[in-house]
Amino acid sequence: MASFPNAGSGGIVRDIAAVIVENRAYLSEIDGKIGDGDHGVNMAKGFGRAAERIAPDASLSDALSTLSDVLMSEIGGSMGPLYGMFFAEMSETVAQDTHIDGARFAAMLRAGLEGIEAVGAAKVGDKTMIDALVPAVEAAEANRSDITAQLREVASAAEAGRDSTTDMVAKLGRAARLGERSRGVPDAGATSCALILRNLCDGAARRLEQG
Amino acid sequence: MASFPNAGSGGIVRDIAAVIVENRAYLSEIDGKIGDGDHGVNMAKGFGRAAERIAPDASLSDALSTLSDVLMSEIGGSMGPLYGMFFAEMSETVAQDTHIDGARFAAMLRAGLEGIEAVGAAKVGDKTMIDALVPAVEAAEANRSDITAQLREVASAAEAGRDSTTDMVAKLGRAARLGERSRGVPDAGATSCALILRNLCDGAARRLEQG
Amino acid sequence: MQRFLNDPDDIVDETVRGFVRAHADRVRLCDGNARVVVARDAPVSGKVGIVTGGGSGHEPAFVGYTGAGMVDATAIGELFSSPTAKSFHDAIKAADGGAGVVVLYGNYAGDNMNVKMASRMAAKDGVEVLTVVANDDVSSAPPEEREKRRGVAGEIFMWKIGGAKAAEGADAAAVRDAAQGAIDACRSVGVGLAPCTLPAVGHPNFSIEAGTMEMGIGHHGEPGTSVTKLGTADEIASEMTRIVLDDHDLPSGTEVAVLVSGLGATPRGELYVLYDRMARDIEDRGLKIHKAYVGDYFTSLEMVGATLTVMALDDERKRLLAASTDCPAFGAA
Amino acid sequence: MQRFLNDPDDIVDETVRGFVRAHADRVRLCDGNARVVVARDAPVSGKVGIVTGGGSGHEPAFVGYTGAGMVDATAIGELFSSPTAKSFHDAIKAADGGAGVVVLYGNYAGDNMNVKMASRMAAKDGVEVLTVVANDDVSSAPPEEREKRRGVAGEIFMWKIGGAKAAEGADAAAVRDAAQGAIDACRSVGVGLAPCTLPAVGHPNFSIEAGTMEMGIGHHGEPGTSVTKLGTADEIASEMTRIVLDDHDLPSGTEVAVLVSGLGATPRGELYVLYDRMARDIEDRGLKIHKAYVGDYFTSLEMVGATLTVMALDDERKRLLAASTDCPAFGAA
Ligand SMILES: Nc1ncnc2c1ncn2[C@@H]1O[C@H](COP(=O)(O)OP(=O)(O)O)[C@@H](O)[C@H]1O
Ligand SMILES: Nc1ncnc2c1ncn2[C@@H]1O[C@H](COP(=O)(O)OP(=O)(O)O)[C@@H](O)[C@H]1O
Ligand SMILES: [Mg+2]
Ligand SMILES: [Mg+2]
Ligand SMILES: [Mg+2]
Ligand SMILES: [Mg+2]
Repeated sequence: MASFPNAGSGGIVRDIAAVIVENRAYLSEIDGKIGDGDHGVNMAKGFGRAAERIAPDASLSDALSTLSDVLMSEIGGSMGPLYGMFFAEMSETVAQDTHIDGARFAAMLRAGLEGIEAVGAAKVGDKTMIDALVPAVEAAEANRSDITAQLREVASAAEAGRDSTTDMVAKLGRAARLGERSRGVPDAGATSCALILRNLCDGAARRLEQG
Repeated sequence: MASFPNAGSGGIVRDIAAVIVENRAYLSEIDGKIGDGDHGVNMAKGFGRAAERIAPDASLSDALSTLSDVLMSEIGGSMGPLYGMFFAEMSETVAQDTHIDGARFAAMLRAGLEGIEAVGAAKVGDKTMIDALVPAVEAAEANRSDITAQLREVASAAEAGRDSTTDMVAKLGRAARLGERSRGVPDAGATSCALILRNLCDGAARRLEQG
Repeated sequence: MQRFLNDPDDIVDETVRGFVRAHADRVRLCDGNARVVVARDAPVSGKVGIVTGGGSGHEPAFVGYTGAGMVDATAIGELFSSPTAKSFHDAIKAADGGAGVVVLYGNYAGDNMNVKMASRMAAKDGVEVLTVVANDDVSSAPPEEREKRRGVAGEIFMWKIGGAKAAEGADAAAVRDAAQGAIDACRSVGVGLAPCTLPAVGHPNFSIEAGTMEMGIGHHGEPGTSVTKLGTADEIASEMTRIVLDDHDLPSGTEVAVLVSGLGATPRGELYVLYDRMARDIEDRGLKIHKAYVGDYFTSLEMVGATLTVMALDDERKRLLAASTDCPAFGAA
Repeated sequence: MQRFLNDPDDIVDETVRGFVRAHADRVRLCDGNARVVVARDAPVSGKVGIVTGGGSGHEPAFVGYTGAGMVDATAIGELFSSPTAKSFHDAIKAADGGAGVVVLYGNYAGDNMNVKMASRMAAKDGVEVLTVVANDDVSSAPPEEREKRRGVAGEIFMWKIGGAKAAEGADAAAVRDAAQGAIDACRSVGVGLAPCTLPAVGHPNFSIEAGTMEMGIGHHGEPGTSVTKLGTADEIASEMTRIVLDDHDLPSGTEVAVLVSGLGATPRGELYVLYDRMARDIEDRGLKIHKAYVGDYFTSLEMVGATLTVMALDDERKRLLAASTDCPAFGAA
């Protein structure tokens, strides 16, 4: 069965960080429409700092752990605990794996989602990152046996989930008070989450080995 | 010799007040260019209030006294004491006169100027109301014997004095710090002073009686 | 942006550094965490520790309320963003005098999560942590969903009452109850006339059309309940008082403390113009103003606007409100 | 104009009314003059009375410094305009406890004239009046013309030192000398980044192009000494410190009190960013900061900008600075 190595795959996390930093202005802009306009700033600061601290040859699990530590101890806001827990649980799940196959990839994402659920209280439909993440986890679990298809499906499920937030009315966070006025803009957290998952999947796909 | 009556001439002061109130925005605007932009507001408040308190049949000296009282006790700023003393001294000078001829008119203006000099320290050329007032007083003294000519000369001397301030560099008050930048705008106080003297002279001229 | 700014990323660190430098007689930086400010004399052995924390950009809140008789340690976040769980945890450790710690904070998603995680970390250290979450902003949810309401300037009263109770030597549960009672007795409303700009973002984070105002606005520009034509100061003051008191529903004769805070760029004189009308309206509803605070107590960068907070008093709260305090934003200068 | 406003002509009266209503525990309105605010306990029999006064729009100055240990009676003018001679006179009467009155005010044409006239009126009543005129603003005239310099935030130190000296029971001449010594020991500078608007005028009373700043600006927008490209916070802070200390020329080792005030619309956090740099520069010049004050102490409506004041200390000034005070803007909340 195909898999990608844990060792040496920390570059995936650096690539994710680079994409988040590139999207700094855009993520803040959409947050600004219905939130307080700092999502890109918060994310870029955390991911940018983490990237500097990830060794060139780091494993995926170590890189995720570094990212989580920076988010939890230096970023704060909502993203610190939410993404902090997400990456911490993902890292712990695959820490002992030499290779990550479709089953381990699904387990990793499920653990990440549970990490978020342990601190946040969002449900699908609340117009949050959860709306990108839950369908992605479900796609991962539905495609355990074929990691190539899985990586493709996870990324597009996350993006479809992100798109679904555009028509939602926010029920949580700063945007919730807007009611109907929150419709028409994608959620900032769902957008960053889709970017993260897209780049996680693309990075993993480039590292696939037939086992 | 021609003169105008003191009794019943309080209307002159009400007319002056109306002109000041009409020029509220203009006086503030020119003060705003090199000062703090409140000259029209300050003046209109004081003169407007005084006008309401001047009896329809008030004498000139009583009306000037009312105006002075309002300025001194309700307006403050620089205008309160400067114009307050100006009108107080003018009022006292003619208080015992039944009629005001050219000699008394000149004496009244001279006393007003001295009132200002007792509190302020401006000299001709400092770019203040003094630049309108001093030539007006001199014109009054040079034309004591012909009040008709005197009233005409005083008003135009005041206006010429006002115009002379445009090219001056301010040496006193808020505009002084501007140095060269204060050139090119007439002084606000000189402008209000010329308006006051023009309307005082015109009002007196309309009331002239051959004695 | 006409602002005093170096690198926008450094604002918070520079603000905290300047703050601690200016008020070194009353506060110090936490060892090993430059985002936690600690009262000079904290931890006081045997005294319940008081902790708060929140995003930056609200100065003098939160950090300015650190000091004797008020908050022992304050965790500091980025502009408009919750402090980290680590900072809350470090603040709890710095405030702990062995009698437990009460964290008094505002109801925002990030703060809720970070305080929760910090409390778990502190529990592992064996420190008893109780929490009170402020939800005094009446415009942020209907009365039946009070748990969803944001915390705003009522937090100052919560810190004052909780801090004074702790200074009296009460135990953690009693301090928690006093602080909870204080915030339960508070209702607040905000109005926004012009937005503010996060320097890192570079443009206003929301917009208010000239000639209009946003009633019920949040401390970070969270949208209010209505956007209407800009009223006169008296109209706005009366509407704010009505919103607060309709929600509060206090019996006639109740004594209250009133706090009017500017949001950052409102001339101080105008706050008194608002207060003049509010005070008369409050008294017209049969309430008695025991003490009033008017100034920039809890701001939102350079937002133009104001908040009104009314806290109902009882004898205990009157005593605790009067207790001496010495923090940079409140008390001896 | 996004402002809290009723009739622009009523602002000052409403502000004073709200102020006295809010702080009735510490101040009251003068009988018969709604433009004079008097400390609750004034006149104190046998104590030298302290009077100040100035235009409105600088809140909390001047009125907020009325109270025990500071100013006994404050005369209030229109926005940015000197109080009337009558108000100064009424303030002198209200402050007079039989031991003479010292009027501590700022060097502006209107104030000079009105205080002079008021002193004459008071002399007729048989009240001994001494005066000290503040001229701490270094940008408003060269050192050799110090008598032309404006008074700015250094006035707060002058009131504090003079007020505390009077509270100790000193005679009028000694109070005058202490206040004169305090203002002689003060140097200030202001910087403006954006103008303010007098409501009755309706448009900004001067203009600063975006991306530029005006160094040496006055408290009413009086033009500064130079208009330059907007610097970083650190550059501005260093330049302000340089201007003040070059003029001050204090021997190394001198202890100083430092006051950084916002001009109205500057976020409070940014004042600490400025202070952080200023404090290091001040110390680099060999001076020792004994006490610092950072906040909105003396504003100019909603101007964006800040002022720096440095006062050299000696043992007496240190003692008087530390003396207890209870006025709304300074001291117990
Ligand atoms: N309870 C929650 N669970 C999951 N995601 C949440 C929750 N609350 C907020 N979010 C996400 O956080 C995003 C905003 O993040 P950000 O702007 O960085 O923080 P803040 O709201 O503190 O300014 C929202 O777009 C939403 O996706
Ligand atoms: N010492 C002085 N003597 C005479 N006129 C003066 C003096 N100082 C200022 N002025 C006049 O005052 C005018 C400004 O008045 P105003 O704007 O009402 O007061 P302020 O300067 O207090 O704002 C100036 O234009 C000038 O003519
Ligand atoms: Mg946000
Ligand atoms: Mg003026
Ligand atoms: Mg935020
Ligand atoms: Mg003026």
